[in-house]
Amino acid sequence: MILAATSTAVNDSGFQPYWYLILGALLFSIGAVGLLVRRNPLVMLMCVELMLNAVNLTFVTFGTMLNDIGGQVIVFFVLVVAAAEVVVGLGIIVAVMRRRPDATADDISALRG
Amino acid sequence: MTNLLALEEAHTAAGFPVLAVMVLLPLVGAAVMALIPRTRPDLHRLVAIITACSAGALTLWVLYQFKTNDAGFQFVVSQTWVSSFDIKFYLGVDGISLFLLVLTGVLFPIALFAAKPDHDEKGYYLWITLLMAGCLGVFCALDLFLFFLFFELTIVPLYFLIGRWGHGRKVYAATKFFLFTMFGSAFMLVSIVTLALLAGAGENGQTSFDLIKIVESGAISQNWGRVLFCGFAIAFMVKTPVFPFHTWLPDAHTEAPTAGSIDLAGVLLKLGTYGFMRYGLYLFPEATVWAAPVMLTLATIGIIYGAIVAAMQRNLKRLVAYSSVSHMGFAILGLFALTTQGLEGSVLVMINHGITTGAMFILLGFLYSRRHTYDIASLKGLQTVAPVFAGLFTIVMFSSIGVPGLNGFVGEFLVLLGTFVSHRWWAVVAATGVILAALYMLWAYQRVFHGEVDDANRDMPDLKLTERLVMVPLILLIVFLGVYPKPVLERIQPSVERLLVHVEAVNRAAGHDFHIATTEDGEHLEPVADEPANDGEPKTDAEPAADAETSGTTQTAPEAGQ
Amino acid sequence: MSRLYTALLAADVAPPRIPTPQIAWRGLLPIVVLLVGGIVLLTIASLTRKRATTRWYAPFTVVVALAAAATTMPLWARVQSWDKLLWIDMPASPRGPFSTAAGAIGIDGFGLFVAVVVCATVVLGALIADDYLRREGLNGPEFYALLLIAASGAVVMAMADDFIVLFLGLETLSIAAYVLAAMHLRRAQSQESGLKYFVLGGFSSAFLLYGIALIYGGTGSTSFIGIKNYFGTSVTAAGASVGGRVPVHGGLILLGLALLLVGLGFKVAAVPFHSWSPDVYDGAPTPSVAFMAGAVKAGAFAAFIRVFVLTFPNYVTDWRPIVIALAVLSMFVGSVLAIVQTNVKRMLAYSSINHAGFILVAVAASSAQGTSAVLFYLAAYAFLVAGSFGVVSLVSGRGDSRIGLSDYRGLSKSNPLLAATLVVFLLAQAGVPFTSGFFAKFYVITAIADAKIYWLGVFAMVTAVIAAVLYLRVIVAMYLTGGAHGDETEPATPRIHVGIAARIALGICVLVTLGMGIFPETVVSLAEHGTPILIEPPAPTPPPAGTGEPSPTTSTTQPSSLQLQPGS
Amino acid sequence: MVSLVWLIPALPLLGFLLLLAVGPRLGEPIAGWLATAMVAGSFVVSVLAFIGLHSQPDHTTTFTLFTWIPAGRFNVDVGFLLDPLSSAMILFITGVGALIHLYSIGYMHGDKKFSKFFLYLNLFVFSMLLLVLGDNLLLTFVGWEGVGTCSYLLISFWFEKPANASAGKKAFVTNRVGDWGFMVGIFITWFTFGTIQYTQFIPVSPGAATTTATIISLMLFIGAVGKSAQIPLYLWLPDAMAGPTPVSALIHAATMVTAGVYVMVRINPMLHAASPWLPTLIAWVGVITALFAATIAMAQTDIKKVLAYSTVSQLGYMFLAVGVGGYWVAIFHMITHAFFKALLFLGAGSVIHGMDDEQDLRRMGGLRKLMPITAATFIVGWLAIAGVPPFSGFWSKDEILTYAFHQNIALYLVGLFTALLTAFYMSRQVFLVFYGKARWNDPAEPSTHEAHSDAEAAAEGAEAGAAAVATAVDAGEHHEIHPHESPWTMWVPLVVLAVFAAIAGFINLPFADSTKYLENWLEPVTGRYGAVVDYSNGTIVALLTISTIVALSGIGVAFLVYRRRKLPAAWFEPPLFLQGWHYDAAVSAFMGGPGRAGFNALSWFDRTIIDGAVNGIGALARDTGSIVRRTQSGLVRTYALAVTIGAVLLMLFVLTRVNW
Repeated sequence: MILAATSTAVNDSGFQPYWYLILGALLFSIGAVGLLVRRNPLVMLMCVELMLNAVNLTFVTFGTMLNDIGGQVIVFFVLVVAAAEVVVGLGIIVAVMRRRPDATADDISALRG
Repeated sequence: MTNLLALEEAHTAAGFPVLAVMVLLPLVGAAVMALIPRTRPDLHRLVAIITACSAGALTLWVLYQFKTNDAGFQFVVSQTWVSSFDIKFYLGVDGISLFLLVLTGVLFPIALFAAKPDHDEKGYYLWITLLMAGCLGVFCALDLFLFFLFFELTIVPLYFLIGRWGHGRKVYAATKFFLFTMFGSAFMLVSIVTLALLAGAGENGQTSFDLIKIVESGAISQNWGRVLFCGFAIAFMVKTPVFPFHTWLPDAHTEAPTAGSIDLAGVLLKLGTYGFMRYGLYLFPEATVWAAPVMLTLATIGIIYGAIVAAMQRNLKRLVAYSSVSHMGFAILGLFALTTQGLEGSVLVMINHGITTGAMFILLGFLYSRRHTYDIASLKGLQTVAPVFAGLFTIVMFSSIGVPGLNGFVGEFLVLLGTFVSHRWWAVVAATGVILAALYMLWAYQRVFHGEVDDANRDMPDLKLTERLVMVPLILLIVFLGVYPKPVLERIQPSVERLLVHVEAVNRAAGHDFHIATTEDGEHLEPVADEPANDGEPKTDAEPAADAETSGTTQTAPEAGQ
Repeated sequence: MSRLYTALLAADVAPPRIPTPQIAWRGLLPIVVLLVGGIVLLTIASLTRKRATTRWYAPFTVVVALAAAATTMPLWARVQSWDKLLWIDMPASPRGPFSTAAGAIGIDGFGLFVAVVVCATVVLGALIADDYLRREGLNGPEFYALLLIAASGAVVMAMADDFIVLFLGLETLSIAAYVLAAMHLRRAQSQESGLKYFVLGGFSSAFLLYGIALIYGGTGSTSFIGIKNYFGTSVTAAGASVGGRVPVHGGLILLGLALLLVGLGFKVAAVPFHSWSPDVYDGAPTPSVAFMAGAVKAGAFAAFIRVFVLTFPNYVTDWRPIVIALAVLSMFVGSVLAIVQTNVKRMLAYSSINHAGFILVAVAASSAQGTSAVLFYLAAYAFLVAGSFGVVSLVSGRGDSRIGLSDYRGLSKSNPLLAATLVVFLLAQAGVPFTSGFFAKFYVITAIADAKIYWLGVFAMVTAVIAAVLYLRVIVAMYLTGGAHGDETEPATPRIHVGIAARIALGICVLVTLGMGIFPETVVSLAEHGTPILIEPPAPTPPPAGTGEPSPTTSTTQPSSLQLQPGS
Repeated sequence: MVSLVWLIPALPLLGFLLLLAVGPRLGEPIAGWLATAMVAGSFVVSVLAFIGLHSQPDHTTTFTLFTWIPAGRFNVDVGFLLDPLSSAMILFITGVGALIHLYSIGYMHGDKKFSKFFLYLNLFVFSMLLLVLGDNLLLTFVGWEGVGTCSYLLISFWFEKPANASAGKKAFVTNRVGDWGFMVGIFITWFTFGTIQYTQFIPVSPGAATTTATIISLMLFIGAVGKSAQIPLYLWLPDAMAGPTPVSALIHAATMVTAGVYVMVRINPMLHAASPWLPTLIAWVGVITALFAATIAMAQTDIKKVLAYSTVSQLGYMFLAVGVGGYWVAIFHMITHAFFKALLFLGAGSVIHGMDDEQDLRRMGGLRKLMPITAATFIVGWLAIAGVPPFSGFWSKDEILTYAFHQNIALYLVGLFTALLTAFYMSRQVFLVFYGKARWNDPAEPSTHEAHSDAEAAAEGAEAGAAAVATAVDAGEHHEIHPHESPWTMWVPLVVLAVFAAIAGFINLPFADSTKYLENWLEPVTGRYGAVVDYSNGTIVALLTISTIVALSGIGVAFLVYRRRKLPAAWFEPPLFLQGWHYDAAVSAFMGGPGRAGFNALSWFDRTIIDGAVNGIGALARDTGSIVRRTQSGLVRTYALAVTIGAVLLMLFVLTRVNW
């Protein structure tokens, strides 16, 4: 149904925009599931990044569909934030790993209850 | 603090704001004590006694200045506190609260004289003074928010008093007390807020907590009234305590230190019944009538149940605690009888129970300080070794049993009388409580004081002079109120009458054919059809009998039948 | 190469002007002061030798925070359009709330109130941290700098009028908070908590962001005002009724709202998004907790109000059930789990979940009343929690080792004053009269009763009773056991030295707690004036492609195309 | 003179207060004399008031002191009603009371609580006078409870003995059962008439609806049954003998126990208005009690127990009189009974005193010579109660029988038979105590003691019996007993009472209206609704002879059994009688068994169910906590899962809200 409406807004070459939306949703879900299933903190961090970028894709797509530059501007902010997160995240992970080199996310459960 | 004191200055122009001073004095005292180092117990005791006594003196002054035939609120102090909620520092006294104030003012100093803490004097006296402030506040607050504040305020000091200076499972008892009462208050808070919103015609939270304003606004619909009444009732039933909600009381009493027990039994239990009278009857007359049968039934159960369970107790304090359940049952009974006699009796029962049980606990305190036990089994033949103690105990006991000539009787009799007028069967059943009262009290007395004294109790000293002096005022009150309750009753009456008129009017307005029961309903219990031939005796009340038969039944039906 | 040159030449000939929105810097002062303060602190500290400056970090932080708070005063005066602030006359115009940065940041009473609360948490956090860091040998300015930066983030959240700004503020706050949690290098728990907080935080903010994206897709704008305009509702205070046009009932917007709730719910630690908070509160350095509990909640709830109550009032029927559900769960789980804890920090963590539930109740009221209630509660809670954790950090001793309930046995004997202080905070949290906690709860109940959701009020109070058990347990440990008389053992706690900074902090907390309880009037009126408002940005120079706010054409035509049509 | 009426109760009260203040300091015997003087004083005043009353219209006057309980329409004064009935009663109350006070000075000699005894005694007299003089039901009730309280205090005066303590408690509680009825009676009265003042509601009470009148009367009757020890509530009276003998004489023979009769007579118009089954019930309760108690008295071995049961029996006669409408007769018998029963008790007391606290009939005998005055006076009392003309008992009892005969022949026959038994058991007592060989140094046989020791309602039964045995035993074994005559303070009252017991009958001789002084005097109170018996003198004489014969034959049989040993005593004292038809035992068994079990069950319910529920809720919360706690596993991924699930649920929820 989006197709019907948006076909005018977007040129016919290439995919229909909602494919990008769906792709974004998929990537987001993959990231989320990845975080749930993987134990390695680093990989989990990457999953978070994946989710953020999925959102970026969504933003861009919407921006295009709405023919509004804002959508793309947001992406830059998000990238910066993501970068900052990575920095801090890596810092923390390194700190943890230095204490226990072979620690998985599940091993780090001293705090519970 | 300073600010609130300034508040009084504002009022000194319009007469001395005695109530405000009375309520705030203990707070000041507490503040002073907080500043005194804990290494000076003597000072703390001094300050506490001075504070309590002067507050007590103020209550007596109020009693002295009180206008006897004035049904309204007197000594009114009103000062805006939180304007955005229309919360006011609003105090006043009427016949109903007057004597409860005096009771508070009398019992607290006595409690202070009667018992000393064995450790941590600072905290002890601090909390007691705060407790006094709370009680005084509750009895003269005319602003629902203020009332709730004080009502809640009483919980904390008692929690600490029981928890720190009690014995046995004190922590359990204290926690139980705290949570139980707080649970009740939870419902009351919501009810109060809702009420305030309804009264303030709820436009984006415009509220009014002014008791009188709320009543006069008449903003409470029938259904709301009933719902909110239940909200209040839960809190008060827990506090009183009414039958199913009573189990915190025995524990609290048993483990509490003497002063705690005195104040708890003497004053705090009245918060519940007083609340019912001021915030149940006055705010929700319709709901009160609607709920009366249930409350009466619970009260009656409480009277008998409490007495029976009391008889089976092995610990003197527990026994007295359960007897309190029984006695407060009378207070509730008279309250929901909704008759002049019932209400006046109810107030009287509150006062008497305060005095009597207070005295009882003081004596038990003396006993504990000598024998370090409340266990009935380990006490025997005390009357031989401590005749004075036994004698005082006997008097208090008879007052508690309700022997005429002592204070206990007048209240209970009026309650039963008033109840009989409106709900006769409840009264008839409740009256059996007097039998049981004699049973458990005398049995305990026999086990503790009678019989040959055994070695464990042989060298128990009799009361010291100071201890006797502490008892004197209470004994005098017990006798005086039993022989000449008139001064009390005639001050209570106008307020009670006004309250009942209010109840009747509201219920009429709500379209119930409700009326305050009087002897007129009883003039002809029966159709006079089967009038016996009575030797030309002038049939004084035969004529109106015929119609009175029908009206009588219809009139009594709604209450008795509900 | 030559191209560029010609381009430059061309520019030289006719320089094309890149339109930029005016920035009312005065309005941003609180944020700027905090940020700059943090950066300056870092710079100075890294340039000078440690020994010399260590003891000035805390005072400096306090000063900065106070300065930031001070800068809000003229703003407040302007927002409330006072004629004079203290003795200074206010300019006749401009007056009233205003927005800046093209409507991305709104300066209104609400934002300012929260800003002050946040500054207060910074002050308290810094004061409490002073002793703590020295004790733990964590010299260095990082902690304080992070405090300030995080605070700036919180303030940004409170003032944000645009989802992107909101997101940025939230991340600034969170990222700083992650580090604060992991601050303690030598404690494994600290790092564990940091890691957990970080992973889950990132996870949840991804949800949040996705929500933003969907809403952007649904409404074609990320700025609140734009969204409002899009709904065509009259831009007024919270709870404004839906205007002439029927709101777009797009699934995208609803999904977006749901995801926003996930993100914000995580920040306020609402069940079921709460699981991080006990572990983090437990593991993180206590001063950090003292700060986080106050500031993060403040920022997050500010966002809650701004987004849901202010921007999406016409979806209230959709989000209110969710908020209520979260509130109920939080209050219940928080109270019930709290009473089975034996670790004081965890206890307080769960109790904070319970409190979050309470504040959510006020949010659910979705009214001016509710908003004021939230503000009052946040203010009261900031001091309560700071005070509580302040005492905890003093008791817990080196390495945060003594945080078990048994470690508090007989505290009343060894440190009577400290114990008494903690009692005040605990009773206040339990909602005992004449404390801020009671009035806060009362305020919330009023709000929810005003919204006619009475059962929620009753439920809230009942959970409060359950939660009271936990406060009592601590009191019991301090007073009713340990060294009382003869029968108990000696107090478990040694005599504790309380530094001047901590004294000040606790003193402030006690005073405020009691003050707000006995004379709530002032704070209440402030809270009532702290109304959030969406302001039309000063008409921007229309750019070729509108920044942020969409052009009428797009906003009117496009979104309809994004609707999920019925019957598909 | 009538205006002095307030002095009558005031004097004993004054005595009470004085003794309360300085009693112990006064000590023996001053305290005793003070108390005696007070009661004697009020006797004098009573006489004056009595004389003054003749000048009053309708021989009635009221005197209000102050308003006691004003509550709305309920308004009770402390006021006195002096009319023929109350005046007659106060006369013998104060008179006999004064004598017993005097007697007590001697009897209580050497007791360490000497002054306290008179303290209680004065308080009792005060309460009793209040009961009689009170001008409204409530004030009567005050006295009613007051005398009950005093009797409690006096019965358990020697509280060291568990038996005494239990007896006191038993008396009080049993009375309370009756008091319940009395209270309810007051309620209904007020509810019906809007007043409880005798002068106001008594006159109009015949106009009340039958049912109302019946209920009121019934309730007050229940009260009377409790106070006057009728079936089924007579249990406490025999036990009450545990108190000092003067107490038994004053409270449990002469005055308090007659209060029930007084009240029933006081409200006789109400009885009249009640439906007829009620008076019949009262009559039958009375006569059956009389018979029942008499049979028990036949077999008692304790000198005081015999008198106690005879008291119950005589009270039964009085209720019979009330039941058959002979209200003034009830009062008549009450007065004569007061004299001779007080006399008998004091005589018994004197014996016990002389025998060093031995109370067992079988361990006495031949005392005639050792204590002549006591013996002589006791014999007078015996003849009086046995109904031998011309002693007082004969006249009053015969009047009752006459009224019974007039009402219902069956009642008459039972009453007559009871008279026979009365004569028998009293003679038995006299013969065993004063005649025959001295047996007081024989070894005791505790077994019988054991048997009739009164099992207490609650658990104390065993101890009580044991203690009784113990005392009996050491009384028997430790020292030789040397019976001796009592001091003058004790025998003077005996003599005075003996005189009255002999002649009191003459205040009402049935032969001519002119000689019916009492009946005429009481006419204003009892005349109107009382039954009218107008037999010819012939019939009266016939009845008199019959009862005389009965009395003499009873004495004769006893003579054969206990003096001539012609008939075996065992025939006449079967264990069934000795143990009071097992009624007491049965009640005790019930109270100790099912009753106690029920109480225990309730307290169990309180502990386990109600308090259990409270604690259960607490436990529930805690358990929920520790279960939910498991979700807090400490694993990041679990937490993330929680977040995800939450997110999914939220999204699903909102999707349901989309209008597709």
